[in-house]
Parts: sequence; structure tokens; C-alpha cells
Amino acid sequence: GGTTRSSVTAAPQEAPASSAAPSANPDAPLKEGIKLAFLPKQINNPYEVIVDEAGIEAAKEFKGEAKEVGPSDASASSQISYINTLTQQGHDAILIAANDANAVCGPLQQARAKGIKIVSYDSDAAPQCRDLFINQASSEEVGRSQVQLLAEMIDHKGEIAILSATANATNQNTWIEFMKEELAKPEYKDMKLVKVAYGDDDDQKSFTETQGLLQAYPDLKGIISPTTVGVSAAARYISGSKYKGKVVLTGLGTPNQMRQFVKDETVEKFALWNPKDLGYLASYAAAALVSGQITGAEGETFKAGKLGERTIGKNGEVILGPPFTFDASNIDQFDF
Amino acid sequence: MGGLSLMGRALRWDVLVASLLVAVFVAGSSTTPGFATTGNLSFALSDLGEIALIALAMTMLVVAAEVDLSVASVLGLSSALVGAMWEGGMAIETIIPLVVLVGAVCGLVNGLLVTRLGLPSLAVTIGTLALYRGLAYVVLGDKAIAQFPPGYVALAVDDVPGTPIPYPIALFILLAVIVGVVLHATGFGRSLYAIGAQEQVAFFAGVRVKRIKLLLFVVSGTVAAFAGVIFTLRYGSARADNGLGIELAVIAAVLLGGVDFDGGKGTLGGVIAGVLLIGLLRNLLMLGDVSTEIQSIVTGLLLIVSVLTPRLVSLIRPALKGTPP
Amino acid sequence: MTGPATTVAAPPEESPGGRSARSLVDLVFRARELSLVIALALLIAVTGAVNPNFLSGQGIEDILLNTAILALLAVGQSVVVITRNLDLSVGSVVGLVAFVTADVLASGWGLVPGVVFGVAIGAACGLLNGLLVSFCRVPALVVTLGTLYVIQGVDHYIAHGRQINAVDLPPALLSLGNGSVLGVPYLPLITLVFMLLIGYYLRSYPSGREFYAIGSSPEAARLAGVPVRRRVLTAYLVSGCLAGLAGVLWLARFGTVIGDSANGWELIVISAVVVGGVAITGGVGSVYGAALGALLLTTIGSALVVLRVNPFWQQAITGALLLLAISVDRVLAMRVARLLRNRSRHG
Amino acid sequence: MAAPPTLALANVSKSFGAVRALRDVSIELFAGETHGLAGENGAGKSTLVKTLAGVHRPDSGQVLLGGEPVGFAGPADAQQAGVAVIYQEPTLFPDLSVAENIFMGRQPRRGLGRIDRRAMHARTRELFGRLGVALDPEQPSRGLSIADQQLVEIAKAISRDARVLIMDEPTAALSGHEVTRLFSVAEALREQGCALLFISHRLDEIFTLCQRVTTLRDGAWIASEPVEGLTHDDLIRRMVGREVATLFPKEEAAVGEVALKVERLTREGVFTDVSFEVRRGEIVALAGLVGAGRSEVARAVFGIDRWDAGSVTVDGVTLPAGSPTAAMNAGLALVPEDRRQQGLVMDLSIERNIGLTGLRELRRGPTISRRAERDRARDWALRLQLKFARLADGVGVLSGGNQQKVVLAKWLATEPSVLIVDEPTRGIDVGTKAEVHRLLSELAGQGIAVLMISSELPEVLGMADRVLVMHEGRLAAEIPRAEATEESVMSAATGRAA
Ligand SMILES: Nc1ncnc2c1ncn2[C@@H]1O[C@H](COP(=O)(O)OP(=O)(O)OP(=O)(O)O)[C@@H](O)[C@H]1O
Ligand SMILES: Nc1ncnc2c1ncn2[C@@H]1O[C@H](COP(=O)(O)OP(=O)(O)OP(=O)(O)O)[C@@H](O)[C@H]1O
Ligand SMILES: [Mg+2]
Ligand SMILES: [Mg+2]
Repeated sequence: GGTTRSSVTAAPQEAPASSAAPSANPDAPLKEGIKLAFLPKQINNPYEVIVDEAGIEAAKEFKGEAKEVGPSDASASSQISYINTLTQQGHDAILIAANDANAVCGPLQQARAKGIKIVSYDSDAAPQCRDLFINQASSEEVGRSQVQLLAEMIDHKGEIAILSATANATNQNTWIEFMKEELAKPEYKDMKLVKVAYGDDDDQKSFTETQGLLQAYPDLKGIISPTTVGVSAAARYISGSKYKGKVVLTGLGTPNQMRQFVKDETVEKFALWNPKDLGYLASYAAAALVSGQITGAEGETFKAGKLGERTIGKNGEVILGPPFTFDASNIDQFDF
Repeated sequence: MGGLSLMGRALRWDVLVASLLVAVFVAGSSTTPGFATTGNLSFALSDLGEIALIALAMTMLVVAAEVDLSVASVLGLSSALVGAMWEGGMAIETIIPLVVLVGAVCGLVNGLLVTRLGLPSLAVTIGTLALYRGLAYVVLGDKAIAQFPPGYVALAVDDVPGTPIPYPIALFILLAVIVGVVLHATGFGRSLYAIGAQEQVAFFAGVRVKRIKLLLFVVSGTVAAFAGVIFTLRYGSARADNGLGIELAVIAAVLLGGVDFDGGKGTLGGVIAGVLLIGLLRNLLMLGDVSTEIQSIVTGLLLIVSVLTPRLVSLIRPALKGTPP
Repeated sequence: MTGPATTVAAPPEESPGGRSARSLVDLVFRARELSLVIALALLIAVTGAVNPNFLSGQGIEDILLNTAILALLAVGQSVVVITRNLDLSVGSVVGLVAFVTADVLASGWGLVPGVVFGVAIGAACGLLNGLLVSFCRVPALVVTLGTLYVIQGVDHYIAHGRQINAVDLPPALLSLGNGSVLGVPYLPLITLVFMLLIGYYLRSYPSGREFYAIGSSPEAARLAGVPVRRRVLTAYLVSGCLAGLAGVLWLARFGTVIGDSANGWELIVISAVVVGGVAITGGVGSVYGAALGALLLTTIGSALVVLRVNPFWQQAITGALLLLAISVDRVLAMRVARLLRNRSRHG
Repeated sequence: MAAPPTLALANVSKSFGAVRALRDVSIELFAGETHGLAGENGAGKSTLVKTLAGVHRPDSGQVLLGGEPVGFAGPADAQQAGVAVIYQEPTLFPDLSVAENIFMGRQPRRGLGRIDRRAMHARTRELFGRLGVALDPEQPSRGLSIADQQLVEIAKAISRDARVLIMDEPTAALSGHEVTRLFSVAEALREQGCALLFISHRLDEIFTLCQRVTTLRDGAWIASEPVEGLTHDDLIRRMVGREVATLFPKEEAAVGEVALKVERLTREGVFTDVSFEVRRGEIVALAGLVGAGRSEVARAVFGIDRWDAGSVTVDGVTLPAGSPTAAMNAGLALVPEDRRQQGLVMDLSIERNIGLTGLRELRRGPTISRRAERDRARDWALRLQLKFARLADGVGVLSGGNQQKVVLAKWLATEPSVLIVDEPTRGIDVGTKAEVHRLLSELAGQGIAVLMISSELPEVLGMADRVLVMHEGRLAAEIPRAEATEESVMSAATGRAA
């Protein structure tokens, strides 16, 4: 007997609090003085900061006020203290890059019970705990495109490895799932994923993990590092080692971090979306929610300033767009 | 220095921390809206739950001049185990006792290494800190397990009906009373202080030093594991990296409470005041939109000041000037 | 009444018991470093056998580079630990120095001023710890735990999510981090120099021995007229300076810094020191041991990766090996102590 | 004497909180003279010493060096001024070699100011030669017996070839021939024109060694006078301020059945094949040279150290090896030889220390009754005439002798059936010593079996019904009271016995 997983999951999930909310009024004007709070994974992660600052800028456009608060360690528990605080302070919306999809769920529900709108971005929270997820790019597209990118550079042959962030990072793991699916296709039959290593989004750890990979797998042809910290650390090691030119590296990185390595030909191509647009879109989406333009239901649309009209996809996702590929030809046009 | 001033110091020390606590509370409730609300306080408390629980066991250890740095890892391991077993379809009623048992074993390992081999506990538990955290990853890897039974989650999250006190804190209060009595009023407590101050003397006086130390480590492991269960249910997410690094927070609270790391001195009252002070202050600073950086600076200064003040006082107090430094 | 024991009674002039006792004692002390070297050799041999790459020039170079910074910190830490104190703030100091130095260098400072500046900051932190511990006589653990938080806070405050990239740094610095002379990279050389200097000073100079005296018995040291406060202050100063230098080297090595370099390293450093046979209770051990400890820990880390151990097992194994190291060391010591006892009678 | 005193105190007072350790005390140490210092426990002798050594600063009054006032900022200054001190409690660095302990801060140098180890060890050997000590300069001082520690302290002090040598109860831990060795060295130094201050509770030592003697009572100066023409009783009267009962009053007691039976006890490398019995009402002395293994036997019997072979029986109950708890439950008590490491928790109060051996007895329900704890402490403090301000004071501030009384109290409070006392009167003044002896024989009278380890022959001969003599870790002889003489005991102790 006893309480087991099956006996619990059998019980119906409680419906999202927002389902009771009134239907959307697309023409409602954006309210003024909306109070937004960005809660990144970790306040000293440069990428997150770029996103949030863009979001805070955006808020000015619709005369809202936005701020960024967050923990100095990327742990779910410390993020939760902040959710509670933000709830106490009574904001209109909380924008969160969840460190743990489920851990943040309870507190987020409490916040919504107080009428606070929840928008997750960068890394999603459990769907029933937020109104919207602003997805930098469809996870499937990111995962598959990364593999395609690498494949064409090593013409579909050889051992490859993945250098991820923390073992528990939700977005990383979904992407890796899709990469594996993509690799299962026949055209990749000569490519072999030998290892997934974890750099914990820590520069020095990613650096040494790369060393390890290259020593452990002498025949390694390519590395995918779908995290800005990881890819730059890996690039730095390779550029300074005998492996430069022998091993192909790609992943998700910011132009400023990667520029020197593209120039010294350690890295040929890498991808990313524009993190500023991500923050910008998230900000507008939150405003739209607060103003009642949308409720988070599939098919609703809202205007996201300079990014134009956006439509809410299935289970409350808004997708920023396809990832953009940087290379020597275009990298100098970007500064972030 | 004579015992007089030492005991005096310890006394003034935890009194100081306690009064600081009151000051923070008053300042908070007057200046910061939303601080003194039951909702916030009860959250602030439950946010402290695990640290407070572990601090109880840690106090006894430190009084006996030992330390257990592996507690956070034990917490993580127990969380990972809960996740793995739960996913494996076991009943929560069987999981919890099992996990707590594992915690006891972890403590036992620490204890045996310290008492049988006579290794310094700081060294041993740094080792097991890595080992147990590692095992947590071995157990659960990169998975994060969720959907725990609402009934049990409620036990970890909800308040005792009619009070702003979450169940874990209620448990803590209960245990605190017990530990308080044990530490300050029983022969066992007396022997702890003796062991901490002069282990050999205690041994010569027929105190079962090794057995007692072993017991302390087992208790510490058990409590940490149980804290792990609470942690997991409270966040509704079992992960290998749960509670990463909170051992320092626990130590900070214990030291802030005036327990001397060299053993033999300190009171439980002080420790409780220390835990609450750190917790409430942090909560207060957050509400006041003080950034994380400043928060950690404040925490640090607090630690330093709490030990510095009594020293300076005792240095200038002529009554206490014994041998010149 | 009289048995064989009385017949071997040693005349007071010279005591054979003492002699053999001493050589045994020496053996234990050498054995501390010795057992480390052996463990290291075994580890490298096995790993190398499984994967020759491990012993390739690149492989060796990587290990040396990875060790350099940890070893430097371990050396500094062990000076403090030998005086029966502790410095938990080293990790934060490295982080702060790495970032601030990067900041000033990026803002156009010259290499030398920048490096000096970085080390100076480290020294300042050490001085702070030292003053609090030695002159205010407050428990080292509390103080340095406090400064750990404070310095980390300051670091994060200054960095606040900024990142400083290699491109913004003077090439000279980066070549210091990755360049080498005669195939030996600079970083390990720098560490080696400091280790030898400090180690020799502690062993061969009267003031150096006083660090051991203090750690062995602070009260006795005071009565013997040892300037306890000054030495303890010096210990923290050394630890601080080396942490500062480590911060600079960190920057030189990794090129890119954000606010949290060496975050949480304090425990790793202490592990290295402990594995190196420096008694956490003070008075025993050498900086050589500490450095070896650092080398061993790093090598274990790299070896596990090279041996393709599942990443989830790596940490567990590291922990287990750490425990093994100190246990073996301890058992050995106890064995010898027993021998000593018997010899001291039937010499 | 025309020449000013080498070192002197003029009207010095020193208080510790409430305790007035020295009140307006003056003392003059002259070159070429050995000055004795006598006084009860807590009279202020060690405080005086520490004031001369620059450890304490006087609250009022002056320290005079060669007639000139000096303010020693710390021990270092005093050492610079040529003052060498042997403190009452050994202060060694356990992890450092014996030689380094002796030369810390003054190591012989070679090029570039580096330590010249060879020279250092050579000089240490030479020092030990003078003192007739068989210790290896390069062995760590950890694990040295308290006596060996004391010898190292002496070597340390004389190595400073100082102008002033101060010795605070240096002989307390020593037995016969080390004492004579020490005295000859002291004599030599005195003839070289060194000024010496010598403290001992063994009055005859003062009479043999010193030319002048100063007496303190309760921190106050009583007299400074030449030794010749002075009798023991005069001196005792000055110290105690009253007549003191004659020493060693061991009355005959009815000797009952065997209480402690030790058979073929052996601990590898420390002692071998030790067998003896102690009967109720008996006081059995365990004599021998320092390092003979007496304390080790005691430690093993009480379960501190494990024994490798043999058995220990208390009142017919056979003890397990290595369990003090079991020993205590069987009615055994051990007053250890080293009160700082083994006897007392210095940070704890007097009452807590005395209570430590009775945690079970003091229980009322689950918790300790503070009243019971206090009563137990007060009762014994009074019976032993302990000099204390409050029972809640830390024992750390008590004088050496008073600390020893607390240790005794702590163990007597367990009302043992077998009492082992290791150097029970070490550092205890005549008055108290008589008291302790009276106590021991009283206990024996009550049918307690007493095993007394002592390095003091008069004590041994005075107190013991039987004398067991150890040599090189073996029982060398068992001498009944009637035949026990200085000669018989010493010859057995030095292995000359048949
Ligand atoms: N550091 C201290 N703090 C407080 N009181 C002290 C301190 N040192 C000594 N005393 C007190 O001063 C008095 C004199 O102590 P002192 O050690 O000088 O006696 P003593 O003559 O050496 O006795 P003994 O012969 O037993 O060694 C005692 O009452 C003791 O309790
Ligand atoms: N705590 C200890 N650890 C290791 N060795 C010790 C210890 N105490 C004594 N010894 C050694 O054991 C031998 C016996 O010492 P012990 O103290 O038993 O001699 P003793 O006959 O009691 O003389 P005394 O008690 O006067 O010092 C000595 O060689 C001493 O160096
Ligand atoms: Mg004295
Ligand atoms: Mg003895």
C-alpha cells in the first residue's frame, strides 16, 4: 500500500490558477506604471544580465518600471526566497529563468494566487505554474540545428561530444534530447556521440572538462557546447592547445565572447539568438498579460514593440525566432 | 585567560546576538512593509527550516570540538535517494525511514573514521562532503524528480493550523527544547563540554569519549538526512545538487551563536538566536531590495562584529585584564 | 627478579632507544611526502597505461597548469594552518583579485602595475584577516568565514554580471598564463619558486621555526618570547599575497573572468593541505606536502576524466580517494608510533 | 653586599580580578647567591616569578634590574635582560624536537642566518650530559613523561647561561638522583656568579641549596633571612602562620582482604610481568626512578592504556582492558600525575570539575541537580582546605597546589574502594601535604586500598605499609615497611638489588 508515484499521478493535476481568469481583450491598451521583476538564474551570469537589461529598457518604452534581482548561485532554493519576496512586494509580473522547473512551482502558484502574472524565459518552469514561456528558439530547432551545424563542418563523420552546463539545467537537457534524436537519423550514421560532459556553467570547470574530453577521446572530431560559458571556455582551451584546427567546436555563444576565436580560426561557426530581443519580448509579453491583452491561451496575439506582432503557441510558448548563425563574415556586426 | 572571562564572554556573546535579533525585528517591522506579515515571517522561518535543524546537531558536535562539513552533502544524497526511490514507485512511507537510515550510516562512517582512526573531523568530513555529494549524483544523475504526494508536501510547507509556524519549524522547536535540556542540564551535556575543552581529562574521568562522539556524528547524519526529506518535499523537487554549500551557512549560524570552534563553550540559545538573526536579516534585506552582494557583505560583517565586540569589550574592561596579551 | 630487560638497560650517555626512535620519526615525516609521491606515481602509471595521451606533452602540461594555482593557494594556506589557524577567505580573494585586476588592465593599466595592484589587494585582505586574528584575538574560523562572505560580496558587487574577455587584456599577461620556457609552462615554475622559498624559510630559519612553535603550543610560544602576533599576522599576509598572485595567474590562465572565479575553492585548498599531511591542529607538516597534495588532487581529477569515468562517479571517487589518502597516512603513523614505543624500551 | 641586586622587586602588588596574588612584595636576588622562596599554595610564588619574568606587569611597584627600574613588556624583554625561567608547569612544543624546544628563538646559526642543526644537537647532548639525562635531542617532545618534560625545561633554562635563573618547583616531578644532578648544576652556576631563585615545597631542598630564603603568605611578604640558623619549624611557622602537625601520620589500620590484584600485567615496550596485590586498609607505595614505568602501570590498571597480557581484579571483579568506565564502576579511582593534561578541565569551574566524576550520582531524573553538584564540590573543597573565591570560578586561575587539591577532591568524591594516586603531593605545600597524608591514611583506616606512586622517598617511607620498587618497567623488589630504608629502596630502583 502506501503513497506511491502511480497513486499520486493517477490523481488529477490541479488546474492552473489562471484558467479561471477572464477572457482576453486584444484591444486593451498597455497599462502604465506596470511593475515588472526579472529573476535570472544567477545575477552574475553575463548572458542573463544582457537579457534582463534589454527587458528593463523595453519596460521604459511602455512606461513600466522593471528591476532585476536574483541569487549569486544558480540554485533553485535561493531563487525561491526571491519569488516569495517579490510576491510580498506585490509586483504585477515576475519574469523568471527557472533554475528548476518544479522547485519554483509552489511559490509561483502562490504569487499567481495573488494575481501576479508569471512569465518564464530562457529556462522554463513547469507549464501549470506560469502564464507564458518566452522561448529563445524552439528547443527542437536549437537541438537539431546544432547537430546539423557541426555535421556539415566535419562532413558527417567521426566521434563527437557535448559540453553542457549543469547536469540539471532543464533547457540544456531538452536540447541534448533533440540532438540525440537528430543524430539517430541515417545521415549521421558515421557520427558517434561519445560523451556528455558537464562544465556547470563555470568557466574554469568547463575549461578543464574540455581538456579531459580531448585527452580521453583522442579521435574526437567535434564538440557541441550549447552554453555561452562552456563554448567560450572550450574555445579558449583549444585555441591554446595542440588540438587547434584538429577539433571542430560549435555551440551557443555570444559574439563578444567568441569574436577572438572566430578570428583566430579556432571556431568557424556558432549560433545564438539575440539575447536582447529575448528580454525585450519577455518584457512586452508580461505587460500584455498584465494589461489583459492576453491570458496565455494558445492562439492569442500581442504586439511586442519593434518585434511586431507575436502569437502564443501551444502550451503557452512564444518563440523568439530561429537561432542565428555567426561566422567570420558577420560577427563584427554584433555587439553583445 | 581565566575561565571567568571566558564564560563571561560566551554569555555576553549570545546575549549580544539575541539583542541584535530583536533590534533587526523591530527595525524591520517599523521600516519595511510586508516584513512583519505572518505570510512573510512564516515563509522566512520555513526557509530556515533545514539550516536550523542541522544547526542543532552541529552545535553539539562543535561543543565537543568536532565538526561535520558533510551535512549538506548528506542532505543532497537523501534528496537524491528520495527522488530515485519515488520514481521507482516505492511508497513514501517506506522511503522516508530508509533515507533517514542511510543518513545515520553516513554519520556512522564519519564517526568511525574520526573515533577509530583518530583523524581530525574537519579533514574527514571534507572528504565525505565530496563522497556523499558524489553518491547523490551517482544515484540521481542529472534528473530532477517531482510530483510528490500533496499530503506530504503540505506537511513540509503548511503552517500548523492557527499559527504562523510551519510544521518543520514546529519540529525544530520541539527538538531545540530537547537538545537544550540535553546540552545544558544532563550528564551527557556536561561530558560534551568536558570533551570539547579537554578530551583527555574527560577520558580519565570515565567519560566514554569515543562512543559519545560516534553518537554525535550519527545524530548529525540522521538529522541532515531528515532535513533532506523536508527540503525535497518543500521544494517538490528531488535533485542531486539540493542544499549545495549550506554547510557554511550552518557553521556561520553556529559560530554567530557564540559556540567556540575549539569546543567546550557556547549555548544553544545563542545558536538559535544566530540562526534566526541570519535568516530574518536576509529576508529583511531582500524585501528592502538590497542586492545579493550587499547581503553577503552584511552577513560577513555580522559574523566578524559578533566575535569582535565581546573581545574589544573584554580587552577594555579592566576587571577582566589578566595576563597581558 | 631481574629479567632480560635489565640487561639491555641503556647507559645515560647515549640512548640507542632514542636513535632508532628518531630514524623512525624521520621516516614518518618523510613518509608523509613519500606516500603522496608513491600514490601519485601509481595513479599516473595506471592512467598512462590505459591512455597514453595522459602522458603526452599536452597531458602533462595541462596537469601542471591545472595544479599551479591550487598548489600556490595550498602553500599559502599551509603556512596559516601550521600556526594553528585557518584562512577560509582564499577562494573569495582569488575571485576578487582576478576580476579587479582584469578590470584595471582592461582599462589600460600596464601589465606590471596591474599585477602589483592585484597582489596588493590580496595582501590587504590577508592583512585584514591577520589583524583581526592576531591583534583582536578572535577565532580564525569565524573571522575568515566572515571575510569570505564580505570579499565575495565586494567581488560580485564590482563585477555585477560583467564579463571581461581575453581580447581586452594585454597579450603579455595571457602569454604568461599559457607560455612556457624550455617546454615548462610559467605558472608551475612560479608556484615552484614560491614553494621552495617558503619551504626553505620555514625549515631553516629561526623565525621560520617559530611558526611551528606557535602552532604546536601558542601559550608555550608566548612564554618562550616568540612574537606570536607578528608571526600569525605574517602567516595571513603570506596567504593573502599568494592568494592575490593566484588571482592574477588565474586571470592570465583563463583570460575570461566573471565575478565568481574560484568560488568555493576554500574547501578544495584545505583538502589539498590536509592530504599533504599538514595537521589541521597546527605545528606539523610542510608546504612541500601541501603542494604535493594539490598535485595529487588535480591529477586524480584529470585521471578520472581521461579514464572515461562516468562524470557522475568522479566526485564520489575523488572523495573516497581523499579519505583513503588521509586514512593510510594515519594508519602508517600509528604503526610507527607503536614501534617507537617498543624501541624506546628494548632499544 | 655593596653591589646592587642583579634582579629585584620593590613593593610590587598584583591582583587578578578579586584575587590579590601579591601585596607590596619586595625581593632581592644577588649574583652568586641562591635565594629560596617558600609559601603555601596560592601564596603568590608563581605570580612573583611571572612578574620577574615579564609575563605579568605589576599593578604597582617596580622591577629593578641591576638597581635600575625596568618595565618588561613581555617574556622576550626579560630573556633579553638575561633572565631565564623554569615555569611551574612545563611549557614545551610537543611537535618539535627536544633540541628545538631548548633553543627556540636562539638556534645556533650558520651562513645567511640559517639554523645550524648539527651544532644545535651537539649542544643539546652536551647539556643533557651535564644533567645526566638520557634523551635524544632529535626526538619530538610529545609523549615525554612529565618528569622528562621537566628535565627538558631545566636544560632550556641553563642553556641560556643567564645572569638570573628562576626555578619554580623544578624538582616537583623529579626523584632522587635527578635532583642531586640539578643541584650540582645549580651550584656550578652560582659559583659562576649567577643569581638564582629556587621554589620548592620540599623544605630540606631549600635548606640544602639556598643561602637566603623569602617567605610569602597569602600574597604578603613575611620575611627574607639567611638560611643558616633557621629551622624547619621556623620556616613552616612563617609560611603557615601556625604550628603544623608532624608529617606522615600513617596510623596502623586493620588490613583486610585483597581489594586490587594485578597479575603478570604487561604492556609491550613499557612494562613487563608486573604482579602485586593491595589489601583494604593498606597503603602500598610504588617507588622507582623517573621513567621506570610507574605511571604507565597505573594508567593501564585504570584502563587508560590497554595492556597486552595479564589481568586486573578489583574486589574479585576482573576488569576488561582499556576501559576507565569499567574500572570506575568496579570502585577504582586514579589521581593522575599530570593535572593540566589529565586532571582538570582548565576552562570549567571548580564545581563542574569535581562533578565530572559523578555525573551518574548527580542525576535527579534525567537531568543533573546543580544543588547536588555544588554540595559535592563545597563539601570536598572544605575538607581539603581549598583556597578559592567562588566554586563557579574556573580552575585555571587556581594556584598549582590548589589545582592539585581539586583533582584529589574530584576523585575522592567517587568514594572509591581502591585509590591510585600518582604523585599526589606534587607541588603541594607542607601544610596541605600533611593534610593529604592524614587524608590518605584516614581513607586507608576506612578500609580503602591505596596505591601511591611517589618520587619522594621520605613520603614513600613515611606512608607505605609496603613499598613496591620498579626498575626498567619491571617490579624489582617488594619491601615491607620494616625493612624499607632509603638504601634498600634506591638500590632496588637503580637495579642494584639482587
Ligand atoms: N592568571 C590568573 N588569574 C587569576 N588568578 C590567578 C592567576 N594566576 C594566579 N592567580 C591567583 O593568585 C594566587 C597566587 O597564585 P600562585 O600561582 O602565585 O600561587 P603559588 O604560590 O605559586 O602556589 P603553588 O605553590 O600552589 O604553585 C592564587 O590565589 C591564584 O588563584
Ligand atoms: N603520555 C605518554 N606518552 C608516551 N610515553 C610516555 C607517556 N608518559 C610517559 N611516557 C614514557 O613512559 C616511560 C614511563 O613514564 P612514567 O611517567 O610512567 O614513568 P614514572 O615511573 O611514572 O616516572 P614519573 O611518573 O616520575 O614521570 C617514560 O619513558 C616516559 O617517557
Ligand atoms: Mg606556583
Ligand atoms: Mg609518573
